Amino acid sequence: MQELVKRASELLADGSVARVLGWKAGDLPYNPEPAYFENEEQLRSFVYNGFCGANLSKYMIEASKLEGKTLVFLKPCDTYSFNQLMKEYRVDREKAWIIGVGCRGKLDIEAVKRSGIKGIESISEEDGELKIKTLYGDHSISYAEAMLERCHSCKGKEHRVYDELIGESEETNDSERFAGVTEIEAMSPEEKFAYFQKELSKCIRCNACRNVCPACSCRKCVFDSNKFDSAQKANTDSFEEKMFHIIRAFHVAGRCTDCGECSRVCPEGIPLHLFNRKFMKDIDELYGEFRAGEDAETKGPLTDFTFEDAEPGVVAERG
Amino acid sequence: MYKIKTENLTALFQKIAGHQELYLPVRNAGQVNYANWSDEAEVDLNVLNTVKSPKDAFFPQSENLYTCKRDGKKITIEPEQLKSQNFVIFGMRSCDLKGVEVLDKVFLEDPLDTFYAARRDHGTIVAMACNEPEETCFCKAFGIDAAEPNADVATWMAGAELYWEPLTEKGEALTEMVRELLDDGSEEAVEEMKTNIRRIIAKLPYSDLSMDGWNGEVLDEKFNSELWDELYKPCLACGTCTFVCPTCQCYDIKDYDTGNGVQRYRCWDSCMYSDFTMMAHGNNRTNQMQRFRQRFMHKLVYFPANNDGMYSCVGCGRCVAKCPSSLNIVKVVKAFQNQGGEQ
Amino acid sequence: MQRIGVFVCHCGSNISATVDVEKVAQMSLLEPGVVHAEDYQYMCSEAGQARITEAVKEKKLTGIVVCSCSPRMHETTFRNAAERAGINPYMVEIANIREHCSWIHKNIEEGTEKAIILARAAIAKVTLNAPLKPGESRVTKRALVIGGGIAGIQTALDIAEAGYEVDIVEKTPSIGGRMSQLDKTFPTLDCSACILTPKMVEASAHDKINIYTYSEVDQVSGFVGDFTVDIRKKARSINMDKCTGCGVCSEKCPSKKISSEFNRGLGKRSAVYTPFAQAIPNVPVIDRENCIKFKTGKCGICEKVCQAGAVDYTQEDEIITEKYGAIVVATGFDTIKLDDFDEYAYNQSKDVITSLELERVMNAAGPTKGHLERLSDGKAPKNMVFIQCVGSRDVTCRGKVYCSKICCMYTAKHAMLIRDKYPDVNVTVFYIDVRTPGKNFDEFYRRAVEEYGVNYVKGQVGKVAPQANGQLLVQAVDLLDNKQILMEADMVVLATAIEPEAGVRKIATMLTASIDTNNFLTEAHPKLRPVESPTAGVFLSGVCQGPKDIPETVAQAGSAAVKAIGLLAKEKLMTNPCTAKSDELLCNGCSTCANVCPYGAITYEDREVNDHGIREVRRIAVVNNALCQGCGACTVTCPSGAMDLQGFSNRQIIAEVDAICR
Amino acid sequence: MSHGKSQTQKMKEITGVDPYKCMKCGKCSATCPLFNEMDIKPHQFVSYVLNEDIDALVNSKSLWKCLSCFACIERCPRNVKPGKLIDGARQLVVRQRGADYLTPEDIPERLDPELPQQLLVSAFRRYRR
Amino acid sequence: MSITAKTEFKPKIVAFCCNWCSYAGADLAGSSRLSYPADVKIIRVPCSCRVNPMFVLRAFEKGADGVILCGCHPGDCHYSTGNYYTRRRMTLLFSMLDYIGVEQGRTRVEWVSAAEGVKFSTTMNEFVEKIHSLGENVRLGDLRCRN
Repeated sequence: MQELVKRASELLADGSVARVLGWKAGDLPYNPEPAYFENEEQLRSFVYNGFCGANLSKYMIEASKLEGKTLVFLKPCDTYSFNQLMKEYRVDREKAWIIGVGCRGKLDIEAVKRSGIKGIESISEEDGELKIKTLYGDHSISYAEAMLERCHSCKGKEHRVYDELIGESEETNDSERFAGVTEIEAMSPEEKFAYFQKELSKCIRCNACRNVCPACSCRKCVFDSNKFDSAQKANTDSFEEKMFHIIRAFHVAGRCTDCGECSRVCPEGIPLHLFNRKFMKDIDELYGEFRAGEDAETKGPLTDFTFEDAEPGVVAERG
Repeated sequence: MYKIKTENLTALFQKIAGHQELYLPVRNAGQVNYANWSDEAEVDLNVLNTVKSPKDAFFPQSENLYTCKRDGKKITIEPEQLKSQNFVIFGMRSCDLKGVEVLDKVFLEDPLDTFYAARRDHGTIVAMACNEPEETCFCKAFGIDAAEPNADVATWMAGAELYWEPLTEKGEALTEMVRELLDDGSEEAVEEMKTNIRRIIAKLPYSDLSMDGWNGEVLDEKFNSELWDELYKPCLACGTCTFVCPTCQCYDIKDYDTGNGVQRYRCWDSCMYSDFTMMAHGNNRTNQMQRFRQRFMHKLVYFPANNDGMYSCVGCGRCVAKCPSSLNIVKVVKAFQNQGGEQ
Repeated sequence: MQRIGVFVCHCGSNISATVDVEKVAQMSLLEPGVVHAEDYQYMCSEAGQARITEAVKEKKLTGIVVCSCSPRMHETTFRNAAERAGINPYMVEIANIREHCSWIHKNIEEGTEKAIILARAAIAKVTLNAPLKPGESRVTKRALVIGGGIAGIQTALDIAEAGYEVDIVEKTPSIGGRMSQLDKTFPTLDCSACILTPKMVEASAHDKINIYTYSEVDQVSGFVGDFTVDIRKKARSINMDKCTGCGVCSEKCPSKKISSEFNRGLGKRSAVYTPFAQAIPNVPVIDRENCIKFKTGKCGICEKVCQAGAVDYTQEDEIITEKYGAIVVATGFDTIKLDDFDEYAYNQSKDVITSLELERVMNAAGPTKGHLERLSDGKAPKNMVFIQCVGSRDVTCRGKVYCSKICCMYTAKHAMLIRDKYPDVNVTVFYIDVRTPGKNFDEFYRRAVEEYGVNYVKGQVGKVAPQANGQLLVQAVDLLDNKQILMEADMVVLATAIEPEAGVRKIATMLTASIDTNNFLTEAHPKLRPVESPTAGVFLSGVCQGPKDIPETVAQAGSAAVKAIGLLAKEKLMTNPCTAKSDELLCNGCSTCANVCPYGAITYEDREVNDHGIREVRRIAVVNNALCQGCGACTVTCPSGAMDLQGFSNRQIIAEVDAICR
Repeated sequence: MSHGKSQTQKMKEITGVDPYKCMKCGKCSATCPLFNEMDIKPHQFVSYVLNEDIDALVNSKSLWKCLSCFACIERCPRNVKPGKLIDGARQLVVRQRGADYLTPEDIPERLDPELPQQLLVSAFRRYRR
Repeated sequence: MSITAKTEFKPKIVAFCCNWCSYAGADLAGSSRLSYPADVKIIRVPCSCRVNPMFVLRAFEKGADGVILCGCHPGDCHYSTGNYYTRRRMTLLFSMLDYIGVEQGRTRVEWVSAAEGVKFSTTMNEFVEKIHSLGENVRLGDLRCRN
């Protein structure tokens, strides 16, 4: 972390960048927030630890409008989002100074709390174990167990776009990316319906999934505008939950980099990545392997076609 | 003071639900929220904060106001029926109770919100003391006592027993209804609980949070502070904080075209949304900083200014736990404090 | 609020037999916005239309719904009627209650109910209609033809004959193209040069035709009727105005060992050269890569010998910018590379040649002066083998999946010519199928077999192996005899697959004309618009669109010319008003819409917008109404809904959906 | 016939050959070094599969004449790859001789320390397909 | 004994037809008097690629029991490439609907040329039959539209 601060200070000092986009220490052991730093003084509160899960790519949309370059710290998987945003002309590469930071999986405080740990006072790490002091006694949980869902299907340790790299990364992939999707696909229609009904009925339409999503970068979302008579502020009917999540997933299909931010931020813990990964799996199977954000050039699968594409009837044929 | 063995709680719920609707914290797909009790419902009284606050019971996220029906060129209007059945809401915490008090200030003042008033009239609140407060709690800063839930009925969970104390007429009535399931309980056990709870609260990381400098008089100073320009930056403009908040009360009124008519309904709005208070001419808050500022100014300055110093934050800590960018009201309060310190 | 009139047609009894038309009118009156409804015997008749115009005036209608036959039948009729009545023609919607209702349903209750719903949907749509006005754009009365082969020459001549200016851009030093390399042409066996040269001369002499040889298209912008094209005239190093074409420079040039492109590498040329004797213009170019003067700074002989003083080493590339109303692509073809087909030993033996090389060998002006001889030792061949489908109909990565179409016929031609001129040479043709559709084509092929004794064997050749004695051992199969054949040949001729000229992809990209996986330009419709590209104002001539022979090429050249003339003859272009439109406040500028636009109608501008008080410069999609054909692909790909289609807007379609599902 | 059908199906599964892709150009036969030794010629293999007469293929001389030089596979312009059919027919024979499949459990008892690893892998591949 | 009259299920079916092929195919079915159930109502769109997944969901929201899209055969699109995009979009959308438990048969894409009046009619007959077998759409509608 000190290395990051040192490099950021250097670049600020020599005028290479006008500001730094990173994470600022929080007031609890696990709540650092995305923040801008403009001088060394401010950088004192800079932090980079296991809880810096936030993907800063999307902030670069606004940062691209500012004067001068912005130094941004991107983890390997965040760089996919940056590439995709570049492809869509939403961020300006010229305005970004990308330092690829090392990542060995990011932590999910919800995962910690799910294990029954509450009243957290401090968290430290020893040999792949998180040692947690709480008001109600000491606990420990393995690092892997406390990782965000997305880190279990890590895209790898390679940064797809950067100016310089600092730190080592580890691949934390320990489960099959499409396992969750496959499991649902194997259900009967009734079970599928019940599963999603149950999950989606929790949705409070806070739009956190949408607003955090680097692919949902529309200036005005269709669900906020009257273009389709589609403005909704609440899921007044259970149909509206489905409508919102299907359309959202469809709009990001072929553009979603599987950064997992939607599932990370959902206050109701809805596994939203299951929607996006369904499209990814279908795209991979029907149109060939595709990973959005691997580069900033390749045509997306929904703006492309081949003469031999499968017919929509394939859905029924697959059973 | 009464008590009931926790193993008999199901019988208690069954009994209540036999007479009235019963809302209580239920675990569904991994998350606990207030929901209607049923035999299958997985009740979870251990969870401190439900994801959504229980304000839904009185001020639902969306509710119909009236329905217009079209028959040819004839239009008829049917107003929505007000709540007319009694119901019980079980398990509210002190902070959420205070939240209802805040809502009362808004909806029960003139002009009276009849939908809200009807629900308040028909609702009996059974509250629970918080025996295991968490690091996100800061109710103490608002003078709330998590050990002393002040509702129609107050309860304390102590080991294998739930202590039960009716505090109001409604509470007495409910107690009467379930009397056969209750045993007499001693005050001492409860007092010990209370001490214990207060001891933990004193140790919480936010226990020394001070609200000094936040009141109705500091409007201009706070409103014009340059700090907002920094504070809002990580905000994603989602509505999580407002939708999990027990005191946020803003709503929007919308029409839904059913094909044969229109349903006019209201639903929660969020000051974080770009179309919040959007009017024909446009919007008087044009950027996220202004919307962000609105939320905190409302809770800590405007509301106390109009309500004898009562804040419209109750320190439940939901926004602390749920903000995707880890922003929250505590960080805002502290930021202003630190700034004050530096000056 | 609209004031809508609903007009229900009986269509004699075609509709009224299964639809209670009166009831449809009555029920329509109950819909919001409808202020008038009536039914009539024949709405499309003079009297019927008059009722519409009257009602418009009397009831001050702003929108019209006609419940009648298919809009494909009478939409225009009713739009014209509306216009006569003084309202915008696009304020008319048709409910198809004949083809889609009365004709397919027998039960009158069912029919009536459905007709009411269809009317309701049309009413819901027209409520949201907005007046639309076709745009106008001007037409530059000048055409550009890219490619100076027979296709380009013919197209240019036809356009010029109609009185319009035409420019031909040809990348080689002379026009003439592939046809100028051919010796004889099938099925008449007349000499290629004899029929091509007059056309070349005619084109160069035509006062409406301007030829840019040794030139390439650099950049294209604009749209149908108004293209702007940059043409790069490469430095020729010879002043075209001064040169007399005497040829002394080529004669004296000391650098003479350069492989001749025109002779497919079988002959040599000098560094300053005209590709062939009849070249037009008859002005040489200096091939700077091989010129001693350019390589070393010494020499300069050509300048010294040129009496006209035309040699100019300082010439530079020149960019000419010109405006055109129409562009015809006639870029032609080349044969594929045979490097991957090592079984035919093309790279190992000089005596294995392609058919195009054989053309040069057979040509009196070619490397062997027209004598059929082996290129390795100059001996006259005794046994010749022709192999068909070399790289054609081949799905592997080596070849092309399509049939090259011309090979069967030219091979028959070659076989016949050889047997005619050298009766003692045995000719064997290995084929998979012989394809001879075309006037006098099969007769021609049969003559080769029956009159000239060409030996046709059904079966592919597996291998051609050069022997120590200079012979070529051909291993093949006779599928009809079910025997493997091993035979010695003196020469082997490969009917090599043809493919579009290499530069065509770049040109297609500049023109936003679509191109298929084989690099052939795509036609707007495979049956009904075969010479138009989907990009308005761009037409296709010759093999760039697909394999074809000379008569077909000339025919297509003519029809491409007619299409271009049809365009140039217009003073102004009326554009379809149902085009896409981007809402600048919603547009993200993400370019997704441009990716799916088949017409290249969407471009992006950095534009200052005022978004409810926020002023900023944003990248915004802009639709060119002259190019947009209104398919709507962009509207669905746009996530924010910024892109909408006029006349079929999101809200209009949703209103129809709602009305039907009500 | 049903026997033929299932055999054909099996053949297609094993080889992945789609006989409908063949355009009957004869390149395979033209290119085959053992053409004259064969009773069923390479270009005919495809027809036998099309006609669901796998037995004839299995009982043919060609089956054991083929050198597996794969020239026909290499040169086939339609990706039909007739040589694979021979390979497939041979496997059918192998499988018919019982011991249809080799299972991982069989390996230890057959294991000879001298056996090259590669042989095991390829045998496994072949008998498990 | 009381008999409750069970109202006959009358499905609501929305058919989006492209102007150039399928709408004309439907016209041909009409002029050839090839009948299909009146439950099918056609909406004309310029190209099948104009059909937004939002329209399909909207139809279900408002009470449709089935939605079918018809366009030119691949390769015959009036706009050359429109239906190729449709094909991908709808394949993914239908797969998603299947994934969340909506019955597969409620959505369909069929390519119908202007000459295929018979195909249009058979397709519609089949589709209506399928919807009958599936019954009313209860999984993907907005209840507010039911009264």
